[in-house]
Amino acid sequence: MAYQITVLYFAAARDITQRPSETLTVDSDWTLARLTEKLVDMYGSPLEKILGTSMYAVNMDYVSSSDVSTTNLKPHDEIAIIPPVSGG
Amino acid sequence: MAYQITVLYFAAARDITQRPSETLTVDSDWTLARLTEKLVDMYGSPLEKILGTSMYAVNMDYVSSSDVSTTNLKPHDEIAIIPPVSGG
Amino acid sequence: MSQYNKEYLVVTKDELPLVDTITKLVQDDSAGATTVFLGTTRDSFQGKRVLQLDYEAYELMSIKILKAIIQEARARWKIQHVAIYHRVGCVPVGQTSVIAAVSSTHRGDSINSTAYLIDELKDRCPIWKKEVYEDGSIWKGACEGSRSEKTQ
Amino acid sequence: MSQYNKEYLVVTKDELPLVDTITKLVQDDSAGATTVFLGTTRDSFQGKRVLQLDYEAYELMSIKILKAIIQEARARWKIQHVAIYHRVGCVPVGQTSVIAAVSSTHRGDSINSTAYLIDELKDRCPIWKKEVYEDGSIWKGACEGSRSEKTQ
Repeated sequence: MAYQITVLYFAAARDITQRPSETLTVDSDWTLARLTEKLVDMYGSPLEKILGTSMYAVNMDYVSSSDVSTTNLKPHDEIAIIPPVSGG
Repeated sequence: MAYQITVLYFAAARDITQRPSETLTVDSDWTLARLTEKLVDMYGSPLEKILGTSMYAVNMDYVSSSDVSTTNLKPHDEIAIIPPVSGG
Repeated sequence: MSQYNKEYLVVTKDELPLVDTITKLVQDDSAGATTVFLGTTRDSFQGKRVLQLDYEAYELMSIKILKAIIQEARARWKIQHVAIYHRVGCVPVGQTSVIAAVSSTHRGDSINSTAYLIDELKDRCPIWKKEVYEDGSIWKGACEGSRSEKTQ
Repeated sequence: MSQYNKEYLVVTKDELPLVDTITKLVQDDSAGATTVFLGTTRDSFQGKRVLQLDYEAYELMSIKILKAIIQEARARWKIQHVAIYHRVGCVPVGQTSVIAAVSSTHRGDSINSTAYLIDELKDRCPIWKKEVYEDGSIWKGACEGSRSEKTQ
């Protein structure tokens, strides 16, 4: 089964994707790790480099890097790529 | 030799002396400890009680209690009685 | 002690309110202590002249995390009202990007919790600043991994 | 970094300036962090209803001690400008008796030094507050040694 998720891009990630967000169609067995492969296919090594220092947030909760390969995507998930933060 | 000093009263001490300051004539061999005796003569046990929890400041420097009996009064000294402070 | 604790959490593109306005939001007749922290855009970083900062935020997640951070602070200190304002977009040199204010009965609680809030905000809120120099710009971040020269 | 550090030390019978005014005194384009602490008159103390505080100061000695405290803070933290305002006379509930503000390049310095300044001010400055209740008043102090009932 395939369904849609939304991916959000911020800061350096957005500079590469040139868009703030997009909708992707994924298969029901996809994990965040599989999503990473897809995003690298789409945007190449510049985004791969960013992803290497970023975290994912799923529906506004951080996902620890050890859970990336076991976190399955669910319909309508909002997946954000969070480069190293620098607010304040 | 006798000369004059000024004594300043604040807060609870001033409530007892009913004045903010006064000039006293003292002898050249007086120490702060001798001044304490004089002040207790003048204002009695209410001031003695205050002095028991106060510090002296001589020309705007605190005098530690261990130095009270060895600190001599000099002409025109400004001696302040400093009850426990509570600013802020 | 008031019967309820107020929290004001704002992420805005506008210039931030006056410090007096934010101070009044958190003050309370039962609170003797108020601490306010302001972060402003500095004119230099490691010797380079900064023209402005451009802030970007994942706003809803930032608010969610700020609420969690405040809950953590309430568990550690006895605090009353809290206000945190963060500006996004362009913040010129000398202008304020963040204000955090906390009231409490005793001073240590408001000072220590303000330090905690700003530390955790900087560590955990999905907010990014881009430093704009005369000769380019750079997204700041823990790793400084993402440099983009000459974005204008 | 500015070439000089400014210090504003004021003991006044007047209502204190706006927080924005004091914040601007210490802010500097080279300072990214400003911390402001405000002490305000609480409406109660240990369950008793407070009407107002009456402050008295040995003003010149207070200024002298504040200068010394600021020197100590400068030896411990890298701070820029400092403002400390203390009001004397009657301070009604909800009004501010003391404001301390410090700017610095990095946030820890301004937060920690502000805490130090206010702690040391309270410990060492010859300033006294009398709490005025409905049924009397009391000079506060470390020992609470001097109680005077019904001063009005």
